[in-house]
Amino acid sequence: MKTSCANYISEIGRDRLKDMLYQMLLIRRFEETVERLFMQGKIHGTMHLCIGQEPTAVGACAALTNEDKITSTHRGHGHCIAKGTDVPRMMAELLGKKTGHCKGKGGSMHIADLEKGNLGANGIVAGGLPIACGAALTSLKKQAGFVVVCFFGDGATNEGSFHESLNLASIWNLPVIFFCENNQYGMSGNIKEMTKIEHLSERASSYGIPGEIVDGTDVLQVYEVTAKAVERARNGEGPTLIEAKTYRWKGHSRSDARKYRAREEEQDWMNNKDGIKSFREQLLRDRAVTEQEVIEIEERVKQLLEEATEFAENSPEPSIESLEADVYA
Amino acid sequence: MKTSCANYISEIGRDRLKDMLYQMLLIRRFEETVERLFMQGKIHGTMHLCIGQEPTAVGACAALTNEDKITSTHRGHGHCIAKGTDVPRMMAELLGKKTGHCKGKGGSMHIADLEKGNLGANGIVAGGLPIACGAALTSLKKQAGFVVVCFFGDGATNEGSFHESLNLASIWNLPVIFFCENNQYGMSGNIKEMTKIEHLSERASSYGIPGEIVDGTDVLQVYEVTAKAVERARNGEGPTLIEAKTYRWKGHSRSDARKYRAREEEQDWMNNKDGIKSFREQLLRDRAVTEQEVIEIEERVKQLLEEATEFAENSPEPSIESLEADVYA
Amino acid sequence: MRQITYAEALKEVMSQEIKANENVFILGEDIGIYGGAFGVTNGMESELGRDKVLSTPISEAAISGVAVGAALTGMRPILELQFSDFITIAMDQIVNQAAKLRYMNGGKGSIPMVVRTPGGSGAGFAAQHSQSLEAWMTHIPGLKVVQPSTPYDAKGLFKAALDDDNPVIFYEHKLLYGIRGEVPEETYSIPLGKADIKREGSDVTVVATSIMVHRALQAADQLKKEGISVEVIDPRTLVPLDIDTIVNSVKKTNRAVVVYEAVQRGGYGAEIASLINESEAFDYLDAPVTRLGGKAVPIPYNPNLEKKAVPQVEDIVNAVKSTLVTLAK
Amino acid sequence: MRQITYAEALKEVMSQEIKANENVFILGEDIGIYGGAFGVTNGMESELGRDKVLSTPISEAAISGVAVGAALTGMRPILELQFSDFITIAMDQIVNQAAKLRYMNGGKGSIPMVVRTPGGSGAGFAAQHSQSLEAWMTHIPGLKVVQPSTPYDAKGLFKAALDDDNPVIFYEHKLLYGIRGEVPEETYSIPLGKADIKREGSDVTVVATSIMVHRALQAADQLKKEGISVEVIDPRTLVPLDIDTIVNSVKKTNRAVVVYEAVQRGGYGAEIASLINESEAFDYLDAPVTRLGGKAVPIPYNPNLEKKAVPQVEDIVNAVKSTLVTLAK
Ligand SMILES: Cc1ncc(C[n+]2csc(CCOP(=O)(O)OP(=O)(O)O)c2C)c(N)n1
Ligand SMILES: Cc1ncc(C[n+]2csc(CCOP(=O)(O)OP(=O)(O)O)c2C)c(N)n1
Ligand SMILES: [Mg+2]
Ligand SMILES: [Mg+2]
Repeated sequence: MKTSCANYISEIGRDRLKDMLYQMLLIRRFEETVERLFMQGKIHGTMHLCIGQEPTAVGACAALTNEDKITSTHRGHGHCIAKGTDVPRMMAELLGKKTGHCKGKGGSMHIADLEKGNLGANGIVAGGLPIACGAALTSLKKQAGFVVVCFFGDGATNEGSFHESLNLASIWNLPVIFFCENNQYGMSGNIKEMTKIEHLSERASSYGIPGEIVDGTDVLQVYEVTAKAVERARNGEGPTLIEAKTYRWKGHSRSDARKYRAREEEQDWMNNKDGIKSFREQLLRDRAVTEQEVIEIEERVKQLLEEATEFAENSPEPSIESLEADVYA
Repeated sequence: MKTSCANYISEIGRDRLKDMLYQMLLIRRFEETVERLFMQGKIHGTMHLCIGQEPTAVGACAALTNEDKITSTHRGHGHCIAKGTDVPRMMAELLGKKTGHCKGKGGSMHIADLEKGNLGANGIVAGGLPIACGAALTSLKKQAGFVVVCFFGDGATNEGSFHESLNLASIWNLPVIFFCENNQYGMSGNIKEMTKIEHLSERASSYGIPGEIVDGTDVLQVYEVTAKAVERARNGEGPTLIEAKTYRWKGHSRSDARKYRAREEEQDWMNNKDGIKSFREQLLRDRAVTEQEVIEIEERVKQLLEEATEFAENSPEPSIESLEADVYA
Repeated sequence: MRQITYAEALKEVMSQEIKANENVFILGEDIGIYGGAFGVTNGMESELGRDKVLSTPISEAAISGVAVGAALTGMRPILELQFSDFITIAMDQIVNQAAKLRYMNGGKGSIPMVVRTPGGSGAGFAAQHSQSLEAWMTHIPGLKVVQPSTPYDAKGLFKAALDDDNPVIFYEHKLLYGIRGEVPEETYSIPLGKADIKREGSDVTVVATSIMVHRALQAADQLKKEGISVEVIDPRTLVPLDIDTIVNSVKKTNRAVVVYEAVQRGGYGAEIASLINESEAFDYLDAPVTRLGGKAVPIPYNPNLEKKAVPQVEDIVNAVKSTLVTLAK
Repeated sequence: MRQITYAEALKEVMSQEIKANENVFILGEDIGIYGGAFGVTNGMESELGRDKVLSTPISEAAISGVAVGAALTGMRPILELQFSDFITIAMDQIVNQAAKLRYMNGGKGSIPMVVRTPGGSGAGFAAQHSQSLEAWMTHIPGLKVVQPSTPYDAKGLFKAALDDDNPVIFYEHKLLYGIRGEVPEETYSIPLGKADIKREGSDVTVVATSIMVHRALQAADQLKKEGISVEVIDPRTLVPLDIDTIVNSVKKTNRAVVVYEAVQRGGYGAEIASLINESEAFDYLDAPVTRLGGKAVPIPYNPNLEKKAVPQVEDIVNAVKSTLVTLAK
């Protein structure tokens, strides 16, 4: 059973609930657009779509203020959008344009938006964990009060950086939330074969910190658990490890035949565990939104993505001179 | 209370018990000799003495056959001796001589003796853990039946390699025993400040493997727990993490003023938790050895070390030509 | 003769060797049913079994150390590191352990392992997935470094690398996996340390590595139309380096251009250029040896910028022309 | 002026900067009450507090990433890596993250951090604690690389490094910590990218780095007695490199010897030699530029072998003489 949103209507308000739906839809349609542009040859390189994982990005970031920070992953479009990054400039970045968030130099795996507190996606699995700890240390040192949500996948939990970072965060009581999006697979490795434990959150005990499990398809549950961890962090009680059970509907990247998993499993998640569908139904059932509002939301999303695509496609390429700018050694 | 050795007399025999005493004494006197030679300027570089930790080396290696393997650490003289490495050639190595186990090229931090199953000390904290896993993999692949005991310190448990290795060993069911000599400190860092958990063995749960705690000053307890882990490993039941609580009596290395710990703490360990003293007393009490035999053991140790020192001091330096030998690229 | 791709040549020789020698196996991330990030191991798991094709967790430090430990105890592992950029996580095991153990042991034991890893830019993967870091490896005594440019060379050099009793770092190139060429079905060995003159010429020597061999050959075609005769030498292995073949060529042509994709600053091209200058060819030089390497920038995402970051055919053409107009001393 | 040691100069400038700028702090292993492996931070913890002097667990990957994350969010961290060999464990964060983030972000944000780490042989620490790996860092766009040779330079270059908004790798040398020299009490800055002519001369230019500066000066003393006048240039920073000062000197002397402790093969000396050869100095050369670097061996333990592995005073004397007898073209 999904968390009921009835309580939330009073607690966080209708508008924010609607906004969560809007953001999840925006992420999904963004990814669909990206996939299409990729197929059309307008985006090159690679891409890692987060369709199916919208609730983790949106639920976790809903618990944050603009001053709070995140570190993201190679599968980071959802995190970006949920943290408020400007979508047309994201799209421009994916098209490698000068108007992109990174002037076309970063691309999908390296979108960052420091003003919005997005310290960056990362092409290195588990590369963001130590960086998140460093940002959290800044928060303590400057008594800045911000917390850091550090996203990573299930596969990342077997990297040494995961271990070192959680230990360090624990002894220094860093205001960081380690948010594991357990979508069950690395590139192809089933996490059940890559570790011998039932839940990755159990690893929290190695560091004397709390570990939580949430249904990653339930945006309100994600929000609630993250909000609690954020509170702990802000109160100086240190880090939390959150494991959200989720699924990526698409392949790992463009070139993935998905031979390592069954189509039935995919169908089950897509048909029965679609976090957007269920949230929309809840909102309607609990009268948090009307059918009409849902249609309007869909429309807003569609328009924004049309704008974004147009902006991106019409934006100029970076100048060749820019190649050697922005590097100082 | 120490494990009584009464049972052991029948189980493993008087001779082996005596041999354990002999080996522990040999290690201690070896280290004392090394320290003296160092002060005399006959050994250069650095050295990490394991005085106080003799029972872990001897107890663990007593559970192994000659075919079994170990990986060791920068504090590895005890492991070497316990695994049967020729002592005069060890001493020669510390003096950088041609007759040393590594022809004078390795030194204290790099003694290895492949014939005896000692895959090598390691100057890199936690550097030996992945290597131990690799050796254990060989055992499986060749169905060779040997197990690997991988020694490391408390400080090493915060390295990423620790995490990655334990995870890998667990999912592959590798016949490896991760043996943590928790002597409470890294170079200076108190492990209580460097982790937030009470016992390092708790980390086993992150990998779904058993974790054991033993009194590292009780050689029989170390033997017993290691033997059980060895049996599991040989039976294909995979790795075990053993944490032995122990103490290094000396500083980290030659240049350590030990400002990070109290003299009372040191005195307590030296006076009340000397694993050699207590084992000798037990053996005498349980009539496993006679006073006379103890004196003979002391004498044998003394003689061997005199021989070893003489051998080492009189051995030739490696030739300058040997500088570029033994490297193939 | 039949033509196959560079990737197929690699798969073929690996499969042949795994079948021929029970000590050979391959480990790496996603090399099983997924077939590896670039499809090189496609089908190997189902043909050879999971015993020979080990898919690992995302744990570069541990898996590289597993290769070291397995090699030290009698296996001949092949390690696939998914992108050569990830060697940053495996450096301790490769540099401090694999490269040095045999020397530190005074020559005892051997470490027969091959690390296969794709380098290079041009696929739109941006800064963390496009580096050419082979120069790092050439700087480490004990490591052999191979960079095949053709399917034929890939197969033959791989066999030699695997037969070597020392660690070999085998740099493949993402953009070369798909190129086709004649490759015998049976195994054959191309000795490490033998350069190949890919094209004979008389006016200038171009020493090029990996994908730059192909660009140099294209440049030579263009230059031929302008009456300039270019000799293209592919060292094939950087360590050991066949400097004699290069020096002899330069003595004939009196001019040399060294072309490499890696960042020019501190790259191996500087070593090659220095060796030419230090050799008897110095007196034959009619112009300074020219280096043409990558720009000192992280590889950018935008495809135009990405191209400009590393030498292209026209850059080679221009470099050759510039060296020809330099006045003789 | 007062004389202090290289280590004292570093401690002084760090303490001054920490007091002057609330964003500056230092982190590293055993840098607290222990004072660091080489005593550089001796007394800093008690003077400045644990808030400014953070002793970390043995977790090189995490602590380097903490520096990156802290720098990215407004701090100016100093990271002490205990031995430069351990950079092998920190490479992802230094190379893939610190060096590239700013560029990947399209220029936004900055990473003002200094990694201080001791390199070099001569202390008897053997193969895993004696490497000189600065060449690796010079090859990475985005990293500045500093190698001070005197107490005066150490203090002034450190200040410049810390004031820089980009990551700087600051290579100290174990054998230099104890050397004394005149150092002003107040802080001062020596700009990165300015070589220092440590001794003027007219017959040959010796470019030497780190401890080799001192050996070159001794060699110059000896050679003077034989009537040979040597100019000794200390680049002080490898990136940026003051090639102009070197080229001007070579134009005057017509001969150059580049001396460095790192393994000659693939070392930065090849870069310096290549830059000289590619410059207008080429036409002034009366002999090929000579490189004199370390042998292609891991650093052995035996002190005689250890000395032979890297250039000593007499090797420099011989190299200078050889270059002088080479016939002019
Ligand atoms: C250090 C490193 N190793 C391997 C890779 C290649 N790689 C990219 S994503 C990925 C799978 C990551 O799995 P997970 O952490 O679960 O994230 P997900 O893709 O499922 O979101 C791998 C192996 C990488 N980018 N970095
Ligand atoms: C990767 C690495 N980091 C740091 C060091 C420096 N160092 C050598 S021993 C040591 C302490 C190790 O502590 P522990 O693992 O508890 O072993 P102990 O010395 O107590 O036996 C440190 C920090 C090292 N050798 N390797
Ligand atoms: Mg995953
Ligand atoms: Mg310890």
